[in-house]
Amino acid sequence: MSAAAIRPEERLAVAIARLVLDPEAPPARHVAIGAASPIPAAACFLVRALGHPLRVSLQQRRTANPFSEGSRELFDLAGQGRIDLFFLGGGQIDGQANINLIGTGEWPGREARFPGSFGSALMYFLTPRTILFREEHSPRVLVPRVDLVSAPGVSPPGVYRRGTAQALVTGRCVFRFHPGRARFSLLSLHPGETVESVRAATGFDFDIPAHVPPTPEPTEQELALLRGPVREAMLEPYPEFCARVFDRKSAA
Amino acid sequence: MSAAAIRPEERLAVAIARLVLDPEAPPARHVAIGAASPIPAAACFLVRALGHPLRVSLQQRRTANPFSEGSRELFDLAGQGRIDLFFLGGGQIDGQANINLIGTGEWPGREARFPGSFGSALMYFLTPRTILFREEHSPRVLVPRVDLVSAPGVSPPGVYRRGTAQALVTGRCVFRFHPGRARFSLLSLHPGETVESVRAATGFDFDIPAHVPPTPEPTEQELALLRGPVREAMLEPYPEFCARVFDRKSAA
Amino acid sequence: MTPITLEAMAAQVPDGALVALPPDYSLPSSALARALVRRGARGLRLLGVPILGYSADLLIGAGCVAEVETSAVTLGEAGFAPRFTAAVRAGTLRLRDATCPAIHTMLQAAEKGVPFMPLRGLIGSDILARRPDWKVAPNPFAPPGAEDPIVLLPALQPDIAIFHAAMADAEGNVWVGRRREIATAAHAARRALVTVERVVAGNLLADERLAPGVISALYVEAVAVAERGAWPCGLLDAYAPDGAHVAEYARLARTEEGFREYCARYVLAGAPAAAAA
Amino acid sequence: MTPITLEAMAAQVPDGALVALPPDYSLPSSALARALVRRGARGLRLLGVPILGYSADLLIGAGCVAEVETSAVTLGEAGFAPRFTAAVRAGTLRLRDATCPAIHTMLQAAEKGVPFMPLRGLIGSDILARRPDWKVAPNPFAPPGAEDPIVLLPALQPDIAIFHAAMADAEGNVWVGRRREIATAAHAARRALVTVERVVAGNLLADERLAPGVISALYVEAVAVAERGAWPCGLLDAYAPDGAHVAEYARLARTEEGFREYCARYVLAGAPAAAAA
Repeated sequence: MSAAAIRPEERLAVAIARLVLDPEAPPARHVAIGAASPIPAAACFLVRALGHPLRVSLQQRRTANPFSEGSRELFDLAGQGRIDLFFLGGGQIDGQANINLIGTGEWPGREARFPGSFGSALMYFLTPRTILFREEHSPRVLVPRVDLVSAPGVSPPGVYRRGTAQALVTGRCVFRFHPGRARFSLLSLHPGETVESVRAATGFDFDIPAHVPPTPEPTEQELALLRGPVREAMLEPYPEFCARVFDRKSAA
Repeated sequence: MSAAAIRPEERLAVAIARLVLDPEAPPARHVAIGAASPIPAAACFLVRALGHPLRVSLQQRRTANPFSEGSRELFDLAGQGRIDLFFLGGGQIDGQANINLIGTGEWPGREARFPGSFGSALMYFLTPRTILFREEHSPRVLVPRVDLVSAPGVSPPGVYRRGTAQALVTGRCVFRFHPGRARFSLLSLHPGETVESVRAATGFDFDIPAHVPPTPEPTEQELALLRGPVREAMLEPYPEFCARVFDRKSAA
Repeated sequence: MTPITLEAMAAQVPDGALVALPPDYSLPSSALARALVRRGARGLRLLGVPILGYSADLLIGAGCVAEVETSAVTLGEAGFAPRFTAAVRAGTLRLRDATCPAIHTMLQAAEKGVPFMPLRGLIGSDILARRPDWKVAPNPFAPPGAEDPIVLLPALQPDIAIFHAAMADAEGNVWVGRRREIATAAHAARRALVTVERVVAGNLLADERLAPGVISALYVEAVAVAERGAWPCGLLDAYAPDGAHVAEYARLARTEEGFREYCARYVLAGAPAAAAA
Repeated sequence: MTPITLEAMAAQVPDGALVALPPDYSLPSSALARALVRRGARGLRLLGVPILGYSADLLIGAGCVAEVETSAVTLGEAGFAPRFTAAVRAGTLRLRDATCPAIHTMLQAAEKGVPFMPLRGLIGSDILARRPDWKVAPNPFAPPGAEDPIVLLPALQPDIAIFHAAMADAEGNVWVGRRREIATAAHAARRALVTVERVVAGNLLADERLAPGVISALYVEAVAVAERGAWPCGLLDAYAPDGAHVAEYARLARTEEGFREYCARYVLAGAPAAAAA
């Protein structure tokens, strides 16, 4: 198995898994994952496969859905403090980690309308850690200032908030978020990227450390787990993804 | 079937049924009845047997319980305005229709402690009609002023309230309640009672019309229904009562 | 409760009604949505519980909808909801953007008969900024000196909740299983109109195994039988979503003309043959 | 999740804990209450969800309880709860009188992670007058000029929810059927300790028929098998209440001496023979 055979999705899953396991972040015992997030799901299954206890609740799973109180249970769990980590994306994400799932142009999205904010306006506040994830890394998505705020990246003192973004993972790099100064810093570069290429593709300003390492390559063990037990766990909830990334279709 | 054979419980059930059907009261389409209220239940089953559409929900019924949201559903239903009529009792009831299910003497009942207020402090406010029912009619129960208020009989203007007591049914008589002046008036006397005997047994002051009729006797039809379909409907939820009043035990 | 026909049920939804609809993964009555298109409903106000999908996009495309309150409209794997997106850009739809837990909360307030309930989050979002009907107030239980602003959401009572249940019984009780948000919508709404796969004998509330997934007939105004009535969405473990059909819808509905073609083929002709496949 | 023993579970309930208990008609773990008496628990604060019965009276009589918050304590057809009544009159019990929907509301606030929720009613009652922790505030959604005072109840998070479920699965999911107030208590509490009739294979949440009655293992700290663990109370349709036994308890517990006799016979000796009958 050569590094050339590593698919971008595998690399992203491994990068996210390492963020999940970041010993400096609050502990992650329970992660909830939306229906449209196969790469974060693969990352969390990888964390489990690596032997770390992590409860992974997949929302909107048609069979073996972990919830029995309907779709409000996810938000109630977050309210109770029983969800440690959540993933959010955004049609736009800005340098203060504001996310926009509403649309561009004037409200309610007269230029381009996105589907809507889903539960982001609660989850981003009540989850101790949020990992922002968006594969497309372009000035169109990573903007200086989102046109509309579904959920703010930071909140003023006095506003009840349990956590913020931990990081932003894109198809080009990993940014770490610093809530104190409400700015991202470049944490690592995916293969083929440079500080300059990332800067050119990013609409917002961000901090650049003196040395920016490459995003660590998946290890042989991680790849074997991804292509073994993780793929098996992904097959039922994310059949399209497995067919595309793992060349594997469900028997059903 | 002679009038002599009429049991007091049957007379009370019929008296309550007539109050349920009172055309001057707000319509009763759905009545909820507590576990300890077999006579009000018999009254409501009688109303149904007389051909009036009335949904009767028995709380805490072990089988075929009408609720699927647990014990909060009753109160939610009341909040939604989906319960038209409820029955309440009281360790003490006073002349302003205040009820006391807490105890006597100083709070929390240092003289005598009753079980507690259950849901009365919500139901009495949110149900358009409440029929108060207490078989024991004595100065001990019907007091000038309850020692402790589980739920007030009337509320000041501006306090959200959908209804009050319609009437108070006891083993001696029926009182009608007048929320405007927060007083009971004597509506009818059960056999053997006089205005004087009721006055002597009642701790609170009440209005006495010029003519107080006897509580109407159950009709032959009402008795036949009580002893037929009503008894059958009562058998499962109130076996003890059926054994005592109808000399009928469940086969189970 | 005697079942009525789908068309009779559609006739019970007046123009302008505030109608609560579940998302594609939670027992939507696609059959009744199609019947509403056939009846030519107008001015409906849709409430997503908490998001909307195929049914809403169909109703919007057919001109049945004046207003949408929702946390999202999406066709899931098939992507954005094309008629919704087009209507927003055209400015022909009044929109109230929300967030999922806010809709659950507003319905729970109506379910409990309280005028409002608080919710965390939201402060600093453009969702809140665009909702003059929502308030921010200091948490009255905050420690002295702390301001602790919190959002207060008013109770929201839909005129009608519409959904598709796995079964109804002779009493009019319906079974929705673990989709309890649908039960909350039914409790909160003035009345519920329910399509079902089938009607079973007996009383579902008398079966302790089934009772937890039941919505009592207390809340149900009418039941209509619509076999595969969620299609092209799925129904619990009874049938899977028809992803190919939703993708076909998404493709056709990209244009007004394609949408009309879709409706002619799958909606106006009545129950489509594919639905019974 | 590997089941633990009843006695090990009782050891997980620290003295002084705020313990949510269901009433006699709603899956009480009488077995764990007896184990707590045997372990000599002290200073427990009991919360009735929303009322209390046999288990609470037993724990009060055995001196395990410092405080009770409830809407009632009753033995149902067997009458008043004798040890509770005696303790109140003796003044040895701190009591917080409530009303059923207030307890549901406070637990739902904790379930949702909001600091408070409003409730109608209560104004003018001595329940409210004795609850300095409850507030009255103007309804912020009232029409201008209207005062509309409404009660605000703080979220209430029990340390432990204790109940008896019909079954657990290998994952630690437990099935309580339609008794959803127990689910709310489990969601609201920091942790749930659950006795069960039996453990079944597989995953209850994977069965669409059973899932609606499940409390997820997410909320469950430990499971212990206790056959007929609700006895002398009933368990859904599995077994009926043992009214004769409750009446015997009510009769004996009228006196301190009789209560000690009851405990010697039915509690301290471990699982009574009658429980397996």
